[in-house]
Amino acid sequence: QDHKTLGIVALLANDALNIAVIGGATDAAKAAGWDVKVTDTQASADQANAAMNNFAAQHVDAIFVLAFASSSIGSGLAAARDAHIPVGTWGGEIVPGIVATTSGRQVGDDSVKYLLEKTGEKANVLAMTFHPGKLCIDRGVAFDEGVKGKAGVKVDYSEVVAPGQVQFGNATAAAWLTAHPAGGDAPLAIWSCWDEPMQGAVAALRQAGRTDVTTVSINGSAQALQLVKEGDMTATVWQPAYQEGKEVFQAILDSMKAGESWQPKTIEIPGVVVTKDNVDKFMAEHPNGM
Amino acid sequence: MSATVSAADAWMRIRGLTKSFAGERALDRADLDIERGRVHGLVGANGAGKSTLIRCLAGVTTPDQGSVTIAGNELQMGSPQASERAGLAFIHQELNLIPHFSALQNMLLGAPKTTRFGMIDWKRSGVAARAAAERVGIRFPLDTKVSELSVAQRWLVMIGKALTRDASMIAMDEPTASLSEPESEQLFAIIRDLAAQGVAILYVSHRLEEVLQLCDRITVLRDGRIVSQAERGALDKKGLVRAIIGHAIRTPDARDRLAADRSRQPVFSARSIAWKQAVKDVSLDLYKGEVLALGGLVGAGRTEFAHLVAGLARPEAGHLELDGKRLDVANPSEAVKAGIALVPEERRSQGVMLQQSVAFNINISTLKLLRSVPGLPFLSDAKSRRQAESLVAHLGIKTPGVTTKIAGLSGGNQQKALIARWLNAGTKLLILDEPSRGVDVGAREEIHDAIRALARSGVGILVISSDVEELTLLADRVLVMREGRVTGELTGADITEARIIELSYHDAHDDQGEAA
Amino acid sequence: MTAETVPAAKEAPQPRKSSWKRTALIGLSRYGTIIGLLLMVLFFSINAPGVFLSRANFLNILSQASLTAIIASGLTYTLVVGEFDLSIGYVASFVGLIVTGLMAYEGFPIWLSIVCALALGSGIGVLNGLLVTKVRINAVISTLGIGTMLTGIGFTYSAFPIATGIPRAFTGISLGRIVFGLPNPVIIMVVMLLALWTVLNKTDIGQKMQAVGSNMEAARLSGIRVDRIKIFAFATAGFCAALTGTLLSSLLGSGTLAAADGYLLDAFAAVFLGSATLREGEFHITGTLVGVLILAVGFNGLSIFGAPTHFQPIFKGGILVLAVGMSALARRYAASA
Amino acid sequence: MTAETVPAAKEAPQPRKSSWKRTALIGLSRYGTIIGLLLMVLFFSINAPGVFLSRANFLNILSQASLTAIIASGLTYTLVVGEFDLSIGYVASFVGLIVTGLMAYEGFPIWLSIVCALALGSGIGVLNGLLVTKVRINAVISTLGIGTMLTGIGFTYSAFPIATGIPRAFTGISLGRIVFGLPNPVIIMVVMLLALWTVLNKTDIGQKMQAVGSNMEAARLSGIRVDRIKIFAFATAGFCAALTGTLLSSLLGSGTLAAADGYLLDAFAAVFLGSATLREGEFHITGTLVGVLILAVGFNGLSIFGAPTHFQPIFKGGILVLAVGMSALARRYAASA
Ligand SMILES: Nc1ncnc2c1ncn2[C@@H]1O[C@H](COP(=O)(O)OP(=O)(O)OP(=O)(O)O)[C@@H](O)[C@H]1O
Ligand SMILES: Nc1ncnc2c1ncn2[C@@H]1O[C@H](COP(=O)(O)OP(=O)(O)OP(=O)(O)O)[C@@H](O)[C@H]1O
Ligand SMILES: [Mg+2]
Ligand SMILES: [Mg+2]
Repeated sequence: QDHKTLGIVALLANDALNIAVIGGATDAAKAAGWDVKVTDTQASADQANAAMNNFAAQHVDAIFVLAFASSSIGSGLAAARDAHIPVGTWGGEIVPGIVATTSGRQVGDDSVKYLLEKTGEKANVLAMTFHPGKLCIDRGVAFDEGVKGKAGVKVDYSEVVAPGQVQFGNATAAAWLTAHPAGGDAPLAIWSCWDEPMQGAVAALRQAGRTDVTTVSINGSAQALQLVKEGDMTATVWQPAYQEGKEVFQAILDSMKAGESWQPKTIEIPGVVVTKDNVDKFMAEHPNGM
Repeated sequence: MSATVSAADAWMRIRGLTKSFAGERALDRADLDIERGRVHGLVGANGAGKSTLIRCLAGVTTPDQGSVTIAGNELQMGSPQASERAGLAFIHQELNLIPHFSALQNMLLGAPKTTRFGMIDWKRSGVAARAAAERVGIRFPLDTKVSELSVAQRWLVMIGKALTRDASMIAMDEPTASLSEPESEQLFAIIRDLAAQGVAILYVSHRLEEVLQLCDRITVLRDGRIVSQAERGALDKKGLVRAIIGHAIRTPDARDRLAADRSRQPVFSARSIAWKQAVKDVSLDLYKGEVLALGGLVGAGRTEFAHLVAGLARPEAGHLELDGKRLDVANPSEAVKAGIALVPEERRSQGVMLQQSVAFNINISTLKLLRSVPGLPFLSDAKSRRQAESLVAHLGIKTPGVTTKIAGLSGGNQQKALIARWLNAGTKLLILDEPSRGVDVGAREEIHDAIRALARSGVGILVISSDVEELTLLADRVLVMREGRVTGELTGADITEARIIELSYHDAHDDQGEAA
Repeated sequence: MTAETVPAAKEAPQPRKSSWKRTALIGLSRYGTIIGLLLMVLFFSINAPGVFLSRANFLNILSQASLTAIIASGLTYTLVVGEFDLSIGYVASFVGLIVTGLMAYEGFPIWLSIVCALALGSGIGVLNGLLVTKVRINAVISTLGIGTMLTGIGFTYSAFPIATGIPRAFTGISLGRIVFGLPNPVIIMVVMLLALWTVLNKTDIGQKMQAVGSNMEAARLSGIRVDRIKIFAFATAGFCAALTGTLLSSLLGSGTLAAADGYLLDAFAAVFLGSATLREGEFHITGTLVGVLILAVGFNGLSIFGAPTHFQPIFKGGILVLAVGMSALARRYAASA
Repeated sequence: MTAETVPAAKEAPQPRKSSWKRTALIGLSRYGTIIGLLLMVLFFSINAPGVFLSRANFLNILSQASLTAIIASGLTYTLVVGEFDLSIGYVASFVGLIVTGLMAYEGFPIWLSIVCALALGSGIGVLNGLLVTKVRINAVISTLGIGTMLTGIGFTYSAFPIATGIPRAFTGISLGRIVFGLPNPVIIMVVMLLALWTVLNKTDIGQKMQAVGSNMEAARLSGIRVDRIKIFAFATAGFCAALTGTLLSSLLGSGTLAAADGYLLDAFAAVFLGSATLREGEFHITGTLVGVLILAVGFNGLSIFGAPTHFQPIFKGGILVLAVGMSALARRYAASA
């Protein structure tokens, strides 16, 4: 076969952000005349390693892994290295065998910065974190650093349960809102590592008829944009996932050209904080969130 | 088959009914006529096809071939609803009640009267059920949960259920297997009464005496075929047995009973055993070589006593001795280790492991003997097979092979396999609770032979049976229990049906027919 | 058939030695889960009186509980007939997606979309039922298989969440408070549970379901069409899952892939918690409701307390084991007392 | 009127009418899943000969199957004794985290960490067993409860992945190929499955397990200590889960929260697929292995084909229903043939 093949290992193939990354990488690869194969791992690291091994066994020409920590794909990386297949990751970190990656820190930093702008340095915040996922770990670290040393900011952490993240966000926020009635001494805010738990939280706000809470999450999914547009949600930090997918593939191509001289690189594309002010313009520019 | 005694225009005409299971004919071109107002007996060895015939009529088994017409109308096969609509009611062989439903709910199951919106009209539907309960002699409140009833009481509920159906035919598959004398008598009265009112009765039983006594006509099935039909009085018991199993059996009319040698130490003794309301101050001694039987009405506490001995429950008072040594068993495992084994009353639920092979069922209590190397837990297939085969041969268990699933064996042969389980297990005391329930005459005789042989070989044997005839045939000595107490002991020539029944009612004249 | 219950069968009932202790133990075994629920409510009320013990919060808890209660009650039906449904979470997610798609892509009016959604859910339930009864595939396999397939089909239908083009009034369904100022989902839950309870306990088909579940062979011999009854139970489970999925979409204002997958485990936990209530080891609607409330109150109370995040699962697991364990132990001691 | 007796009809048993069709149907019902597996292999081999049909890819499939096969075999044990274990996935995740923690934080040598990990898993299994047999909590509740608690405890232990401070040699365990050039996990799987198969089929305790599973009451009366046998089965399930968790951590090169949670559903699917193999409705190690291989071959083949992602769940669900449905239908027709 004269076609080259890119193997993509998706964290969750039905997640909007994954879809955008896959879309970016796929479009770039197609443009370069490559074939693309996608494997869904249903967020299982074991499946991710299996998928990488499968790709290695098929001698694909490059592998692109989404949202798994580089420390979680040890055997997959080893198999790729043995087969001399370059690996790019999205939201991983640079370890031997990886030619390019993106960072999840940037959007995390943006989100917490914006949140504190809205509430000021004195606030009660509900933070919904998620540690099994690499992306969320990075964003969570960004959040922690953003609020560190701010004595006025009191954070209640809540670890999201998935599957069931939407429900979880709903139930958690509902209870937290009860414990934090409107008209308290400090502004209230909810931060979520990604949009889905926030969707549940926003529903809880609506159920309780509350409008006094700043809500900020990350991803910029279609629902989140819609919620921002309708004024139910304060902001979502759009991650330029499509662009990231494209650029990681480009980096892989470059690395193949460069050969031995290639320096692994971390791609950082700033996100966009989408609020009511810029949502219409943003949605016009990015239909489907891409 | 040549023309039978029936008229051509019989009420129900069964023609050419054939059913195979996994290629094996269970019912082979059976023709049978049934008249209203008559009691039709259906007999045959285990596996002869009696229940299959009844299940075909009930629509729960679909025959491969054959037809049934009722008063000229063809009955739709394989539909329980069609059978019910045709006025057929059934008492099936296995207890089929919903344990956590009340007796009333069970009696109405499948045909409750409903009001609008499908709501159940308990009041209205209760009337018929209460009348039926009255008739069967149910004395307990109908809102009692079935799980709280004794086995005999459950059968009364089953019978009552069939009676609530306003049926033109009732088929009864071994209804008396779990009943004792008084309940059976009451059932016979009901049957005669129903027949007098024009209901047809199809009656299946292994208790040939009652079949001869009750039925207007007897049909004998063998290997799925109808081999003989006779009107009342045309057959005696010997003839019936011959028709069922193809040859006569030895009748142990003048058999010697072993007199216990009371000078020697008993193999097993119970001293003033008591437990809850069920067992009160029971003491007994069992001597080497004898078959000791416990008689009495259903619910007399015999099964409970057996459970106490076998470690399923702990006596609240009294103690047990085995070979003169005091025994305290906390669970069945300890009892088995000490040498006490129980062949339980409920063969299906407590005895056989149905999906497993004959060999598995036989070997399960003697796994230690079957190891390849003593001390290591690995089993030798050869040893397992050899032990199973030798026991199968020893007890004359009829099976295609020891690897056959035990579910494929007849009840009698399953029962023999359960006895075989204990033959190599170092058993000192073997308790057999209702060893021939649901077992045909031929197999019963073989089981009795096996039990006697075991007793003579030195194993202490304690038999519990509600079948008075069986007690007289098998026992060297009979203890009769009533309401948890031993009310009398019979030995030698005293062991007669009359004496046993008399003792069963001992000082209980005012509440005969009590079910519990 | 354990000895725990007094054999009412005896003709002349001997006065049963009923000690105070035994009565207490029986009570504990029957009402253990309910007592656990009340203790939890009491504990949180004492320790967070202003916040936990308020009308608003109680409505809040009920709202949270309502979706789980509906889906869990459907699951209860399948367990009553002795089967199993692992597809409910996937069905809810799938239907929740489709119902928004019907509005957003097909332009169906709200009522028609909901009718289609509920019909779809019931249809999937019927399919499950047919696979289990007619093809005789073990329920674990068939419902897991169908559920897994639905995930893929949902993805094919719309890889992207459906958020635009959904009428505002659809969202209003779950946000409104039409009756007595109670949130609509609570009203819907009450109506559904009453209906399911009545069917199960007061109608012919309910009796038949219970009969099928406790002794299928006996039920068959009593002329009950076992297969139909089971299919009915699966269809009900599908219907309930579809209702939960629809309400969830309404609550979120969008159709999201996999949004309701998490209901599966919660529903199972609730139903089995409930089966330790009142009657041993039987599944029933009342018990399921108690189970759902235990989980909802626990979650709510702990969140209000701001308990450390890892505490939620520890508590949730603990309450399952403790509430049922307490009942079970009490039952054992009552039997031997 | 005299009795009219027909002479004994069959002295010599009639030769069994075994038609060709019947034999085929029985074969299909027994070997349906295996046939399904072979057809899949055939299909992929024909359509992707170079890639699918290679030693490397077969080893690859076996490697991937090995972890699921181990945990599913443990689950098989609990199903053989008539119980259930919903905690296995959580146990594997938890133990996988702890084993890396022991090396990274406590500085334990590799062998000791693994011994502790396996002991921990078995201990959790024993706890499950005790709750089920002694406290008599329904296995669904107790194992779900314990599993949920483990999630929280794991989070407390380390919310972040444990990736640094793990000896390179630990990763080598699952990456190495010590015997015959086969990946170590494959060797470990073969050894484990052989051991579990032997215990189940060739030893005292295995026979007792089967007895307990087929008729608990009868087993008790045969002198078997039912509780101990069940606890043993749960302990084995815990051990296998711990082994899978440990191997997973070695494969990943890190300890990650919830990494092995997904094994639960896969293991269930595999075990129930397997129970339709050879013997009807019985759980056994051979069947489980077939089930695991079906899932692994399917996953591998589809990804080689580059089937669209949504196709993977549709295929997976479809194969479950089809493989088992085919066996079930064949069984029905064979019975009535
Ligand atoms: N569902 C079934 N599947 C396979 N074989 C069956 C089934 N039901 C009955 N058989 C077989 O059909 C034959 C006839 O059985 P049936 O139950 O009719 O005998 P029976 O005369 O009622 O015996 P018994 O006196 O023991 O009740 C037996 O060989 C039995 O094993
Ligand atoms: N767990 C129990 N607790 C209290 N009483 C019980 C219990 N089980 C049974 N009984 C009662 O003990 C009495 C004896 O019943 P049992 O079944 O032992 O009699 P049996 O003589 O063995 O009769 P069968 O011939 O039916 O075996 C019955 O009245 C029964 O209701
Ligand atoms: Mg019969
Ligand atoms: Mg008895």
